[in-house]
Amino acid sequence: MTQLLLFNVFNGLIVGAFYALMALGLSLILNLSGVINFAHGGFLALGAYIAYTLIPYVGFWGGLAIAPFATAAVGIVVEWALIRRLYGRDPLYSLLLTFGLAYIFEDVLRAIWGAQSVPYPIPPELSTPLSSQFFFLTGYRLFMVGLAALVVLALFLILNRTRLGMRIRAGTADLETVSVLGINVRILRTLNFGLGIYLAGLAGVLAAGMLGLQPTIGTSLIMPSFVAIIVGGLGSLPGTLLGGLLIGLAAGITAVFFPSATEAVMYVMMGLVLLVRPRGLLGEEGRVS
Amino acid sequence: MATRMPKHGVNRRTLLKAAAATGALQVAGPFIIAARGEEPVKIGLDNPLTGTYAAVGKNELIGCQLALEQINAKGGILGRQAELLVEDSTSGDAGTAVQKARKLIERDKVNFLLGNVNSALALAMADVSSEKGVLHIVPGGHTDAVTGATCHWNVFRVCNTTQMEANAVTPTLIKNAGKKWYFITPDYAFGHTLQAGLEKAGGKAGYTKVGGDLTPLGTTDFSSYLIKAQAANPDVIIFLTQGDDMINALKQAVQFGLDKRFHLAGGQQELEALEGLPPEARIGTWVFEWYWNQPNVPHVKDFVDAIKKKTGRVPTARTWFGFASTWSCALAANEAKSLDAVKMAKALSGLKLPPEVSLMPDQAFYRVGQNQLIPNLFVGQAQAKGSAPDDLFKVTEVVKGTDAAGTLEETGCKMKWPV
Amino acid sequence: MSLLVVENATRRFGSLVAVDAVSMSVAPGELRAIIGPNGAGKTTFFNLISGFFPPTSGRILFSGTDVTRLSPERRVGMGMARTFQITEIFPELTARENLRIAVEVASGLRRSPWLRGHANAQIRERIEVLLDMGGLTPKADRLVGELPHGDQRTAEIMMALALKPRLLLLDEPTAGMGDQETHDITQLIRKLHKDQQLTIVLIEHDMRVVFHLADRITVLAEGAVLGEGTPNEIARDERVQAAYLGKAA
Amino acid sequence: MKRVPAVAWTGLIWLVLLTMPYWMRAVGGYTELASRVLVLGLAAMSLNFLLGFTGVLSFGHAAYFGLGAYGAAMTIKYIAPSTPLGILVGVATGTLAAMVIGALIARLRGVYFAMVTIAFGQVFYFIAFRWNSVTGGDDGVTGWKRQALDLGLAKIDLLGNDKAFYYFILACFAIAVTLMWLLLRSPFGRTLLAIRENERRARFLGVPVERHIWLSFVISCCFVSLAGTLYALLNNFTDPRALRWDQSGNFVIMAVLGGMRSFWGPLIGAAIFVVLQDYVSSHTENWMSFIGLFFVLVVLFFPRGVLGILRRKGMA
Repeated sequence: MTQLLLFNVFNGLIVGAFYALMALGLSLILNLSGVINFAHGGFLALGAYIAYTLIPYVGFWGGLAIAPFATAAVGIVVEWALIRRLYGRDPLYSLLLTFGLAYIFEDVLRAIWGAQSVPYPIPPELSTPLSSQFFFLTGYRLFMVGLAALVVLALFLILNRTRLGMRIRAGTADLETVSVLGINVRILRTLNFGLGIYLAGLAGVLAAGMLGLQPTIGTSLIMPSFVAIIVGGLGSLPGTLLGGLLIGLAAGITAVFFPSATEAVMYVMMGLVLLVRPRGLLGEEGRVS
Repeated sequence: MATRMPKHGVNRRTLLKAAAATGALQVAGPFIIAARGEEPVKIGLDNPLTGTYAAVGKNELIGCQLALEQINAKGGILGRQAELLVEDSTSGDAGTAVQKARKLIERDKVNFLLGNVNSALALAMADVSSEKGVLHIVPGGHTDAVTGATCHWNVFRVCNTTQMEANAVTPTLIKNAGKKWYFITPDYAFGHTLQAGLEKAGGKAGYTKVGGDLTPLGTTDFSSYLIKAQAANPDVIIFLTQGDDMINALKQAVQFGLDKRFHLAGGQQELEALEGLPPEARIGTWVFEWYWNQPNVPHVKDFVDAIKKKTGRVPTARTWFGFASTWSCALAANEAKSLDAVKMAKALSGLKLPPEVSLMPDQAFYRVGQNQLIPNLFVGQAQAKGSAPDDLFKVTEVVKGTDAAGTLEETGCKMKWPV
Repeated sequence: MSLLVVENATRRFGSLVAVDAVSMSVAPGELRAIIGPNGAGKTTFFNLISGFFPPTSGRILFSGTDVTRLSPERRVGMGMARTFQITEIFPELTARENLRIAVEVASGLRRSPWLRGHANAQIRERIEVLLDMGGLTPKADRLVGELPHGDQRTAEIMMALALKPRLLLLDEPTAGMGDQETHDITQLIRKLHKDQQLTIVLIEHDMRVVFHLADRITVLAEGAVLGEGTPNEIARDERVQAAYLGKAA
Repeated sequence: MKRVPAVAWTGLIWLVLLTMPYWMRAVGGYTELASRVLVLGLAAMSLNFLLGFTGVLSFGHAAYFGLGAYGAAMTIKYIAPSTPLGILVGVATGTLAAMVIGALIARLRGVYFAMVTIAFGQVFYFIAFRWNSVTGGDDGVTGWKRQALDLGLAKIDLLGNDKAFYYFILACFAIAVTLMWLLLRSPFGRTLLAIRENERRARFLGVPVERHIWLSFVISCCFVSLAGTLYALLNNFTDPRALRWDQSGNFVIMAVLGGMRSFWGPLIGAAIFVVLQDYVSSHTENWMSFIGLFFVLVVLFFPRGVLGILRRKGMA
């Protein structure tokens, strides 16, 4: 039982790290551009498929390095060609647009790579358990958590230490002032979108090593990411990170006692948070309305 | 080709056509057919092409298409050309599946209805087809009820019941893997009945159930179930999950090194799933409902070659389901010398599939009183590499369907024919 | 007894103190103007009175009742109505529809799923009276968002009046207006004050308007009260002149 | 001056709806398609009560649609084989859930409201999907059928007779739509309009905005769950897909496509969407790309919807 609990706590953290990666990307875009990106799951799958295609030529590590950037590039094109036109309009429209994009993504991925799951190799040095006592601690799982942590750390460093990051943060807080200061908001939003999609692509590459890679791989991850953002608080990236980890953990622990409620528990958390603190755990006041 | 749906992709013309006035083309449809003179015999396929079951649905479609070409090359159905109308039922949306079934029956006036991979949708479609009295063949929906408790005179099924699969695999499972079983069962009708079937068959062979978990359909992370399974210390962990769930579960079990400590095995296994697994996870004892590598069985090689020519890949059990279903339509009509559904159903009931359709050592037949096809079942081991690149399964025993099918009473089917 | 009493109202935003222990009391029938340089906290103060947000500390009494924590809609129900610096109307509806909504809500019909003929007639009559008072009758069927700025502002005031308020709060009623429009609005306010004995508190930048209309003036600077008195007293107050009028001049 | 055409349009719409089963076949349709247009049209119009006439975007209406469907299906299967009872229980279930969820979210606005409605919608999806022993899980609720309507004097066969069932749906549709129309023309409806137009003004006219948004949400969900019950009856089946978020998205696109600001717009949008989907998905397996592309095109080029465009040109 202890082992089970221990494992599930660890497992919850892994899952939470995934949610957080996805949710951070979503949150970046939502905060600066006011767009809920329904196509995020599609970008995730795209990242995984790009890596899958590249691996025979550049190896697992090459795929891991290149695919997220390639995904981000596609994201930037999409933003530039479509989403940009909807800034400043009712959020309804960007919602519907990305919703439509999600449909297109799923279909195009299926047309290119087929509906069937494809085998996605991970390096043998990562694919074995570390010890037979803690057999669930595979190298790959530890690697995933480590990398996710590293990336999140890097993200926060970028946001806090670089010029681009500070502009993104400033833009999130007060877009008008930023544009008055002579910063090109359009380019800022495009780059920010690319950054968000990079995270989605990375999450995809990592997910494919653990899950079967097929066109709908992203759909099961997008809703938890929404919940992570709501629980953590709109407008707060640390909140999103916290929200992701929390719901991952909660789901992990619930899996021990009441497996069929694994998903339900995060929605219950969301309900409680909304009841007690409508703006989310670390959300800013006034963002809600 | 007489198939309504283009086989692949979107070319620009299709795009323009579809974007153009929707009504106009629909109006035009019937007139074109009428102008050609004699109306073709229509077979409507209402099966998933998108979503979870898209891959297997597509394979069934390919089998249907091949059968259709052969049927037309051999003179069609009752001397008329046969036409396949394809509708995407989606993988789980009953609303769409039912709507498409009604569309095929009511508007397109199909003579035969085929589908569905998803058992629940197959049942929903069976309601429609029996209400309208259209001959309906279910290629690949496994839940026992289709030819069991809710059987209909007009509904036939090609793939096996879960009980048949369980009966076929159990002796080998106990011989290879041992008697202490732990179940990882997907939480929907298929999983429930497959587990019940295995428990029933295992009970006769003296198995012990040391535990089990119902996993929600679409579970991505099986680790918490696996950790419980290993704690129960079984001889064998039985995976009854299918498709992507199967891939996720096995992939993770092997990553955890459980394959080195326990046997990993199960009931139904499909080539589609083995192809999606990394080589090291292609392990365990399973039952296949049809397998392409049957060197000594006549006609199989022709079939495999024909499919390879179409798709570049070997046929799977799904391809064969589609193939046999479509051929069954032609056989029923030609046998009954009529397109009347009751006459055709009577003709099909008890009919033996000819060797070039049956494609297995013993000729498969539709059992009277249940409308269930009784074929051979292929029990064996999954393998990382075989004689050929697509040879991922080693058949160790071919089980006779009659041995696996149980008695008619056991199926619970009480067939009522229209008076 | 005073209609409106504010006691030591303070509002902080983080470390910024926008309104700092302001007290004020307004007598029934009085027209009070609040003036002060930009950033003096005038609008924040208005928001505290009307319930847009609650004060960090202090109390607000309206006709003897403590309304400090009440929602804006409850305060409206007690007879407080306000307009905004940037006109808040229903731009995609006609002037008549704008007023109809206000009148119906004021008549307690906001949740009513039906309207009887008798009530309907009364409502129509009231709408016509208000349209006429604001001089909007000829434009009543045009979308209010398409009307000139002055008419939009008038419509907003008329909607506030439809509520039959005991206290009317006007936030810079002449902001962004030309001379003629400013004059018209000023006349309208004057008329409301004189003819209907309506208690009005207004924020205004235009000193001509303030000195023309106000019974008393409160001067805010940096969130605190700098002075209060009749227009004459304020005009002579040296501190006010130094801090505000001097700068303005 | 616009009054006459408006009446004419309404008359035309009713005429089309009343005669639809008789010419559907001639234009390549089928009765089931007509019924589907009506049911989804009702759902889109109900959504638009909230979206178009209160200005609040819910992206989770499929949840209440699905609850209606499950309520009806499970009542007929387990409690009593009665179509009207199924409808009543279905509507009550959806409405009750909306009352609870609505109370939690009425304070939220804009994108945030949309996001929370999606997430809450998924709660019900997961309940339906995972709580196998009660809801049948992914297999859905099968093994029941809509029942004949017993009017005392006569029994109407809704099951075997497509047309009879169509007119049954039309009757429910007519009642619901008339109620919505009356509500929107009442002082209450104008209060909602006020919230859509300018929430701040509405509040400072003394409107308790949250309570009205809650009311509008509940009313909208009540009608959408009615549509859900009819949907279940139409299929003689219900499954978790009926309450998943992509269904919600479809309702929204129907409303936008037809024109959110007009009463009948969503029905037109539903008709176009249903027919288009039916047509495209029969002609290419890549229909999802077309539907997705369709979303993109509508958003970029027809944000005001079909009726919005017609109105601009002074035709309606």
